[in-house]
Amino acid sequence: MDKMEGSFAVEDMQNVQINIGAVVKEVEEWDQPMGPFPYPSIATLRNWDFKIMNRYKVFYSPICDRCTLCTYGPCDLTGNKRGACGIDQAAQQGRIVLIAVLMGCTAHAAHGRHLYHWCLDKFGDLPFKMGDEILVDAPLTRTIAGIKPKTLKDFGPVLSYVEEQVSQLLACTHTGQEGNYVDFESKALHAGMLDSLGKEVSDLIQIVAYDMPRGDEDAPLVECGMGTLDKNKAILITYGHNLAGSAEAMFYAEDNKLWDKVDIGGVCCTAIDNTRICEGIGHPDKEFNDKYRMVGTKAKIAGAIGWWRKMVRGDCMDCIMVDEQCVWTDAIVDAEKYKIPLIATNEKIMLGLPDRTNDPVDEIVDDLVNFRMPGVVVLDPVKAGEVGIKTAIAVKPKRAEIREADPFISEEEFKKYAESCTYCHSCQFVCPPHIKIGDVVRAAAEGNLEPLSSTYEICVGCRRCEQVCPQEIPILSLYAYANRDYIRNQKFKMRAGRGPIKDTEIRRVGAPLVLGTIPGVIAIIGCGNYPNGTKECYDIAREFVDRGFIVAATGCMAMDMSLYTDAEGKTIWEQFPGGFDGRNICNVGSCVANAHLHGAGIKVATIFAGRNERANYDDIADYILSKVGACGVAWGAYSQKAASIATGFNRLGVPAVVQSHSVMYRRAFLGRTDKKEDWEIIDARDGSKVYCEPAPEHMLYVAESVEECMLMMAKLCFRPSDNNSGRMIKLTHYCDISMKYFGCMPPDWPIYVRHASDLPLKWKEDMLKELESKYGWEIDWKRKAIVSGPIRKSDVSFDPTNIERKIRVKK
Amino acid sequence: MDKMEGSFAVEDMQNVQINIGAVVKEVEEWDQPMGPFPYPSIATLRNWDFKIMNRYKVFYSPICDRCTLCTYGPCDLTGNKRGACGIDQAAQQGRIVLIAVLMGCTAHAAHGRHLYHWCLDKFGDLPFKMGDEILVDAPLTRTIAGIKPKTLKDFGPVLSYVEEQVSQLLACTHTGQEGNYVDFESKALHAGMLDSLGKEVSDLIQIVAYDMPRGDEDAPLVECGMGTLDKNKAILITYGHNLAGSAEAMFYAEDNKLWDKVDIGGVCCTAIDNTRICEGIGHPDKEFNDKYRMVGTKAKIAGAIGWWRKMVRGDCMDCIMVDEQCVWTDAIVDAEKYKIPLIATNEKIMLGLPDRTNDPVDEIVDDLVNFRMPGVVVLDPVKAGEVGIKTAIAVKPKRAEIREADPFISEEEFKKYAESCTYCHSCQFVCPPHIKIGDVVRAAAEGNLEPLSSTYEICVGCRRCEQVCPQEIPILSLYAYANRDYIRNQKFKMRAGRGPIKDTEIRRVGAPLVLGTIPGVIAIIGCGNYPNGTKECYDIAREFVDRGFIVAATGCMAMDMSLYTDAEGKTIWEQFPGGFDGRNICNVGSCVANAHLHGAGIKVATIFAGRNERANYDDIADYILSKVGACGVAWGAYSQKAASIATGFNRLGVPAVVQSHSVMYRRAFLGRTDKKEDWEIIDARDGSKVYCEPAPEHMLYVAESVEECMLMMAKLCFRPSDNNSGRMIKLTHYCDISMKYFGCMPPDWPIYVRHASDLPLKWKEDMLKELESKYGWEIDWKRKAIVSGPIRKSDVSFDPTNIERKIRVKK
Amino acid sequence: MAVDTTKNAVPFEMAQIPGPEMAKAYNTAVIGAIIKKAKRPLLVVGAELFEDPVMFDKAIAIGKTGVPIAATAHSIKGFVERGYTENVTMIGLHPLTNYLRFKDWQGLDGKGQYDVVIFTGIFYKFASAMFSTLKNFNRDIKRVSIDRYYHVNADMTFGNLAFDPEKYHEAIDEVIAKLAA
Amino acid sequence: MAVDTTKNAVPFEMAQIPGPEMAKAYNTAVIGAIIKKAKRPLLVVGAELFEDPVMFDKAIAIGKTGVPIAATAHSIKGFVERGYTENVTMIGLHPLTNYLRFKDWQGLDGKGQYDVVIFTGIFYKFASAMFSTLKNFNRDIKRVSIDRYYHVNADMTFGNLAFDPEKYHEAIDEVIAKLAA
Repeated sequence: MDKMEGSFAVEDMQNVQINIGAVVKEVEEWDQPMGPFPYPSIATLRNWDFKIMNRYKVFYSPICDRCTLCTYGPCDLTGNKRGACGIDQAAQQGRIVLIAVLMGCTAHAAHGRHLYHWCLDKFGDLPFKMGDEILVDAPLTRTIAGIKPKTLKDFGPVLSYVEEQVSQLLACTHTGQEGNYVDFESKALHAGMLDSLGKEVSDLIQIVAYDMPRGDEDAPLVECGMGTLDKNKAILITYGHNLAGSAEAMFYAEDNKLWDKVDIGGVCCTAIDNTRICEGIGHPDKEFNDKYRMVGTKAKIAGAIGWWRKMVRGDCMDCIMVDEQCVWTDAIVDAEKYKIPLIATNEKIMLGLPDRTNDPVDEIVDDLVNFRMPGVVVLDPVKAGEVGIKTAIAVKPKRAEIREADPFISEEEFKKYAESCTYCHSCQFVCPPHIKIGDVVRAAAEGNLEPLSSTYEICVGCRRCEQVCPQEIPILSLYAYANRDYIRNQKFKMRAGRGPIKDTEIRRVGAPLVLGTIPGVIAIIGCGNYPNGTKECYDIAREFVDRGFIVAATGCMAMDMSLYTDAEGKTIWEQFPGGFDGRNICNVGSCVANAHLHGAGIKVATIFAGRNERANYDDIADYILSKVGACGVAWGAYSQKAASIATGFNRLGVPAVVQSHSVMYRRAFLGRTDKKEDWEIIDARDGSKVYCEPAPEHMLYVAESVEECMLMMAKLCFRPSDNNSGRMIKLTHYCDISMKYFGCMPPDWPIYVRHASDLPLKWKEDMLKELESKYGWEIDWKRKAIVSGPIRKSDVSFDPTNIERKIRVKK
Repeated sequence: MDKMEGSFAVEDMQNVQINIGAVVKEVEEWDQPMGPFPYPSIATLRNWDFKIMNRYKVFYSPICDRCTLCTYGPCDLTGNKRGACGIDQAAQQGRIVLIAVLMGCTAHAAHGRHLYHWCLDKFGDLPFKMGDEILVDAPLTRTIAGIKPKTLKDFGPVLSYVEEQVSQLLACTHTGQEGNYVDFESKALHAGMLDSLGKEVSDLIQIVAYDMPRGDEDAPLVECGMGTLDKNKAILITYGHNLAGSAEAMFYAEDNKLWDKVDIGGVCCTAIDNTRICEGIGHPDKEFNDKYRMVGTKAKIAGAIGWWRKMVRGDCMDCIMVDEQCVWTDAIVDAEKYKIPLIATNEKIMLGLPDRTNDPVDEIVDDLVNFRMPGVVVLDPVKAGEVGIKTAIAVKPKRAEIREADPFISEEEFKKYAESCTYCHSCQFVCPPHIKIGDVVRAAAEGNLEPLSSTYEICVGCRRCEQVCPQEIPILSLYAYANRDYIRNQKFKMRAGRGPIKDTEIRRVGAPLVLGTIPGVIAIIGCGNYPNGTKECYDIAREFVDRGFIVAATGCMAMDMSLYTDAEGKTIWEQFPGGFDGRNICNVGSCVANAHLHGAGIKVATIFAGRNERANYDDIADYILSKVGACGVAWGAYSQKAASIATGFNRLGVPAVVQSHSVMYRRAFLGRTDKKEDWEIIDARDGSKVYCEPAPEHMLYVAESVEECMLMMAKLCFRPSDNNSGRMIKLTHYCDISMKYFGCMPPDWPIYVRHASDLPLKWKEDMLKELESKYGWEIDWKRKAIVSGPIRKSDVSFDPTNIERKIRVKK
Repeated sequence: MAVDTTKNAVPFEMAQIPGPEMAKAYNTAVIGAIIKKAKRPLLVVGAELFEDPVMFDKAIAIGKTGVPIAATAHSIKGFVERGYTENVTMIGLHPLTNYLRFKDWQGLDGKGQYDVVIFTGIFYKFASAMFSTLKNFNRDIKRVSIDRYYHVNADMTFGNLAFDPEKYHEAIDEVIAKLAA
Repeated sequence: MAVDTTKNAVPFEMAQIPGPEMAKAYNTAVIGAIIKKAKRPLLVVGAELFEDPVMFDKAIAIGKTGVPIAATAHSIKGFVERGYTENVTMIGLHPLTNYLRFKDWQGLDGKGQYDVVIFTGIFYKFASAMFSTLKNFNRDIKRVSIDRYYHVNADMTFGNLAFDPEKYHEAIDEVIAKLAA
């Protein structure tokens, strides 16, 4: 449906004005009939959710055994007890999961809603065009809402839909509403899907409004790292996820030719989005386009959220603009302590600061520069941008005058603090990545700074150690002192976020992906935290891109993996091309951009396989689950957004692997290979039921070590649709990773063997022997063929599905 | 603004259809100009919130010292520690409060949204008319949205606004968003306001669609109590808050003349709403109107939520329909155990049951009646209603055949269980109202059932005692056994919910309320739980209605107070008339109907004082805070909805008193009378600042005993606008309640004295003496006048406000 | 022999487990000594005293040792009836705690903030929450419970004596003796 | 003299306070006895063994007493390198716990569900959460930690020995001795 809005007068009606809500014309460009489930409600896709959960058991690890949500509480739910409202432990965990997923979902959707209002204010309604190479241009919107947006305003009803559903879902967490964990999880899956939709809308709006790259595999390489911030200039740090204010700061710097006086460094996703501005196919507003072409490349990526407190202690900023999401809430405490004026630019984060939105810029700047208040709220992005730049430039000399403004400690202080450690281990008791802080500090006292250097990246800057230290040692400041040179030299290149996957790329990789000859898509999403997430992001990416997988990154992990280079000094972005293809690594964009990875899955179904995506979510998800070997990883995700992201991937049939501390999310989806009946799949050709190998085996999996993570990801790329060559390639990587890191073959490799040609060439002989001797399979040694043994036989035309209505010939 | 929707064809445009979004005409009926704040966003009313919080300090009682919301956690926030994200204990408590208020807000708004869709489906769009006596017909909608709805569809954008804001607010609870408790509370106040709006919309929609009473002080008296359910018929219990399915069951019974075979009893707010159906001024659909006139009086009110498990054990039902909100989640466990088929009729509560919405009625009934499944989901209200009635009637004889279906235990079982008690006190350790269960059971074993009777109403049926009993004594079943006769005879009358307050009533009480000669409005809202909430609801109501206050009740407390009679056997509803006036008690309706109490406050400002309410929230709230002596009480509220309700009252300037266990809400707003500067109020006449007495002293207050509650409510009705006569009346009640229950005068009575004519006549002499001797005031004994001493002097034309823009003459 | 008030130190309402910092149970000698050496102690009593009226007399005995009493809810009535209102102030527990949490409050007598507060006879959940407020927001005040329950959010408390009224009364008497000594 | 493994029984990560039911710390004799008398014990070891490789040898020593070993993460490598794979199975801790929580699982050897699981060398938070899963959803299995941390969600655990490796090793040796006896 194609919509336009406007208004016209009607002569005969007095005192009447007609607002045209929507001019609806039958659209020639989209001949897809409406699918079964436009704008699905809570119960609409429940059957699909139940299919997922029948196979992938809902697994809970309660972090708190009590419920404290209503006034009957606290109720002890340990074991099989029920709360006063009747809720049991499983349902309570599901309820907490639903709340968390909704928190994540609204973080994204509310971000999109803010951009929607702001971009319409700033630019007016703009045509929604993704360029000639992206005709399937809003895959989640099409699949879920059943509409094909033509202008930015068309996303309005999509956001309203998300908001209405969120309200319905949050209501369900009220005491005395939903009471069964399976329905809580179905609702969480619904919220996860809404999250993916909200992300897509958010990113598409900003791509169009700010002319960001539209699927550009050659998006520019931009500067990344604390060392890229030029301390000869004033440094304005823009921190958060919503570029509105930050972009205005950039435009102000550009308009007033201030780039020689100020550096703008981004932290967290705002960093990524800053560096995407005006690098696309051209903005519809020609003046805007001419003025700001490639302005994004002038912004620097200061770093991921895990580095925030390191930047503060590393004296990397003169002024802070915060927007929304993922902003450590003690930023204002540090801002005050170190005399770094802070400007809050979004209603979501106001930190108790005075709202100065309606005051003149210069008055605000004057108050900030003279430290009359540690920070202000300025909700108008244009004004905030100007205040930010002016304050940064004006405060820099003032800060230099004041010793306390410099968070670096002196050598004497360093020694004094290090020596004051009593080795009480209070710090180590609370350190998330379990750094042996006592030993590290003791070494420092003895003049050995190496431990402070080698654990610097591992430290997540949570500040728990400092808080519990009875000697009040500013441990993060010890770290900053010992890593001064590293901070100064942390200069790397990262590829700017490219945006959606192009239709042409999908055409190229569709068949190899479904058949398995490209062994999988590795989606690296979210943030990389402890233990050792930063470095391990790089290790994971490198492992899989080297092996010919398609590797796609978004968000903080894309930044984190930029901090490492090969022998030639090249970052991973310089080592490999940026396409959506095997042996490529692409940076899709900020966290909201990871919707394009959902989109890529949908596009395989629609572009390669010719499925109708329109309002046809479960069919598409079923296709992806059965045929698209993709696996997400969030190697150190900390937030509720990560919960909603993973849940959104799961509903679409994409499994995800997360790190140990992700047990805090409480819920996983794990398969049971000992239950044959769980793995029954329908053959869409005739409706017959086939017991399949568990491919993929799990939907949401916590790995204990990066080695286990890599092995599991390789395994979770198996799909029933793999042809023999594809399965052989996947098995090769699976076994190879196991040999490399585990020293042995994985014990379950035989269950993935359907035919001798599935076997990796290099182990084929040995494997056949083992299948015969250890597993009792019948082998025809003459033909090197398997006669009997596999769970199912290899069948190239097997058309796996989990949805009855996909059966083509009814039995 | 007046809106209509439709569509027409345009000849010259091929293949085009124009949908008219909104035909906007200037509306003659509403000449109010648009106020300053239509559809306020998060930051819009922040200044007002800060004014409230500067006077009424945000007070937290953490129930859990830890945060477990992100993967850095658990973080210990005890004392002055911060979490890994930087959050401190106060902000974390504010965050939990915001989440709770949003849970409550969405419970109401999502209810309204469901009714909106359903009523438009069932009835089509209907004119929104509240009758001739209610011209200010949607006061919260007008005040917040700035619109004047003309049809049900006009509430669509209002709901969308609530949903958009909810999404923004929930996003703020994400880790790394808002970080200051004051802003969390400002957001919670915003959510509380949205809650009030959602409630208004919900109730107005159902009033119009189901033709409920529109401000009818003579609304019918309906039957209330477990004993009203006729055990000679099949008993269908409809349980929850949303009448959609339940109403259809009633219509089905009416259409098929089945009332002699089935009794429909409601639990919780659905009970109240059932009994309001078709008792209004007439439904616009004449056929519907003729058919179902007064059908509401045929439904029975089984009881409040606190009675649910007592009803189950009391064998009060053959079939259960649950809808949404406040439905104990183990209802399905009991349903299965006691063979009571359960039909879930709303997406919000599906309990893991099979969705049978698309199956034929008779197949569903057959499965239920033969206990093939304990329950089903039927989301079509019409079908659900038919299934409910048919199942109840058909299952009744089947249930009679099966012994286990009867939850009553036998005399032998009773004795055996009672005697098995080892007096270990495990039960008493977990009993919310601290019933000495061990003693009660021991007495029962000795043949004395009196303790089981006298504590029956106090028991909240939480079932904790049974769960921890090592002897597995079914304590609730002992209660049911011992109270068989009481259950059978629990038959009372309650007044059906009357809906909004009429303009004429406001005209009558406006002046006396503002001047204080009607000493206040006592709003009894929510549910009455432990300790001893049920009986104390009645005590509170009775105390204040006897004293000439306006008493208004909604929700479960209205039901609970119906369970007591005076010496003549009359319930409170039969003792007093149902108007909104002194010495009246009105039942406004179900929980969503308590929006009409906000509405009454707004209407005093607009009808009596002539203020413009349109998009003018803070002005109206300021008026109410300064001039309308009203106080809410939720004497045993358990839910997040109660949190949002109270918060919504608070933002509008109405204080509330809650019970001890409401400390679980974690947050209160408490004034400090030792801080003179907190009580500075502007005189709108000239902008001068006046130190006032603390009136009202608190905004949200936890009382330890019902005696304290009553004293505090009397005190919280003081307002700066009281004239001498009004202040004297209020002081009389305040001191009188104190003498009655505390045995002495309240120590702070002097701070409310501005002039000798403020003094209660009966103590005037003594009080003057005490003011002189104890407080050092100067008294002119000849004139019996106060010369000096009071905080401020009495001034009849004082025009108190807290908002600068209300100053009429700038100094 | 002294009553052992340190036993059964688990929260009276089982699920009241706030976090890492939880009260320790002490015997009457230690608790008595802490109150005795307080510069500005305040005894806070609630409406549960009506359920065990002898406790009014014991509270009065404590009052007579010089410890001022805040009578919350309507408990003032019990003192009025016994003719003891010397150093007893009627005040709600909620506003009282609100005053206590601010360092600048000058006390019921205007002479300064308190250093030790002693709770007894207050509805368990309410008292526990008020202790939590002080535990988190004003750590200068020592929180002592001499109620019959283990009070998790106190600094110092008895274990649960709720099911042995005699022993509980005896324990209180020991505290009084210590104060009076 | 036996190592006192009951001291310092507070959660290793301070804020891990799940609720009313928390582990008790036991000495090595009791823990050894519980494992020894188990019908179907399972030792679960994780990747932290690589940080203290001697623990592989001790795990093998336990394995040799007949207790089968689940090697989670990539810890199997340590066993392979030491040539001991007799009764060691490579499996992720997450799927292992998922199997353990179902009463109908037949074990790694197909012979039936386990009755005692013993954790060591697993990232604290992960192990704690998996104990929580079993604590809440399969209470038939006894949860024993012989790791160097107090494990709040276990049934039986050591107190914190994390900062005294020698004492910890000694404690493990005592458990082994008890098993081998």
